[in-house]
Amino acid sequence: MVQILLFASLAQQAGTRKISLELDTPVTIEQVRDHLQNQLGQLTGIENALIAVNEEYADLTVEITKGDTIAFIPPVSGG
Amino acid sequence: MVQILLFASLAQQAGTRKISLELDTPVTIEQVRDHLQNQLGQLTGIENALIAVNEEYADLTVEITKGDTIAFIPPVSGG
Amino acid sequence: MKLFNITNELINNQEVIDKVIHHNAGAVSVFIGTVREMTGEKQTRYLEYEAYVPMAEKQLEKIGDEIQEKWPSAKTAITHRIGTLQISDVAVTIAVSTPHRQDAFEASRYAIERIKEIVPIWKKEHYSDGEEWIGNQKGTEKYPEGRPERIEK
Amino acid sequence: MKLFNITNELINNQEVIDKVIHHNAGAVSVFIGTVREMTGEKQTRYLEYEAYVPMAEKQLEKIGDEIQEKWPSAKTAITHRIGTLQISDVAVTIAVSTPHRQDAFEASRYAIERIKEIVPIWKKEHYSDGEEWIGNQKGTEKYPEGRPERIEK
Repeated sequence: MVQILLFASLAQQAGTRKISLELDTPVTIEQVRDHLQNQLGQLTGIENALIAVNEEYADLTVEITKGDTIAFIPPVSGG
Repeated sequence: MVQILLFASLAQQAGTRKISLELDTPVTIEQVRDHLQNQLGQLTGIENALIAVNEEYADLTVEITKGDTIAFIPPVSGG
Repeated sequence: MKLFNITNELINNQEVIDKVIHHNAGAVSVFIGTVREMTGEKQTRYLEYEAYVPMAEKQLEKIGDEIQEKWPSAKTAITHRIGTLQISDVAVTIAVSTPHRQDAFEASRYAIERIKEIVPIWKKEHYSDGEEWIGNQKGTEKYPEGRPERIEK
Repeated sequence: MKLFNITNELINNQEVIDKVIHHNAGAVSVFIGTVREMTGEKQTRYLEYEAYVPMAEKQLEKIGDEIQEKWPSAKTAITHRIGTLQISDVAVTIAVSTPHRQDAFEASRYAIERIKEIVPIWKKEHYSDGEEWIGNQKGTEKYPEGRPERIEK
């Protein structure tokens, strides 16, 4: 099981901030992203979102494993 | 009558912060300064002090008149 | 005392300042971001901020570490508020103390620039005529290399 | 509410900040000067500040005018304390608000530099091994043209 977190415009489009996903085999974040869009429909801007795995920025090619938390981080606008 | 104000190291050397001076005729600040040193002894650093007349910076050559307040302003160090 | 935090409460500026004052500080540069009413012709009614809180606090700490490396005698504290903010409310308070003033200004400015680059916090403007997530949410600009400049892994 | 003042009392930073916050401010840069213990090898026990109070307040106002001219939408407040100050006490608090952050930083920095040039305030350091008026009181350096740079008559 992995946790997927969405924020800001992505959460708004998806209508949810948190999705749990059963994983059979290790997958890349890119695969998770494709899966998400199949499930939720097109999420505008997700292509541009940064990725964090377990609260650290990570590359799309990183393989995720059970227990990981993957966050899709749209362009930030704090301050 | 004019008022002369001294600050910081100048006041400390002079042992006073305020001196009143009777004026017969208009004098320049330079003349006031010479007079002060005759009266109080050498005031180290007074050559380098800025001058303010009535709370505005002024040149040494300005003539002062009755009622003026002349301040000798050693290099400032606020902040 | 947490030097780097995200809060739902009103920010107390003096509390943030107190975290960085110490006997060898001679200068404190404080940056306070407040909610501005007008941006060009657009009128803001209120703002909403959201954050990925645990990661945002880690990223704020990372900014503190970066400052420590660049200005070794600096001490930094940052509090960012989330939730609904009204005009003139304080969204973020950054305090940096250093022995001498130049470093304090530079480090404080560095901190706010970095917040806008690497800290997962988002702002939604509620204008008088609509609402908008700020920060290129539409993907019309791409980050170089797919990530904000200067993010280090 | 006096925007520019010299005081014998403790400075309340938030009070100074409140003077410049308004609905079209988006950024406030605050500079706080505190009493530092060590300067090189010298240990400060406490400081004394004195001022030519009415003129100092006028000069602070003048700095506010200069800022207004350079950054027209800036709002500035400055409080400088005099008397005896202990380590970590606040000597001066400057707050400048502007719509955007860059101007706030620049104007705040401008203000502290100008205070050190044109405002008649003097600091006497009481070190662990003696005392000293700060600021070239011995006349070993001359001001260019006999006055601090950039003083305008």
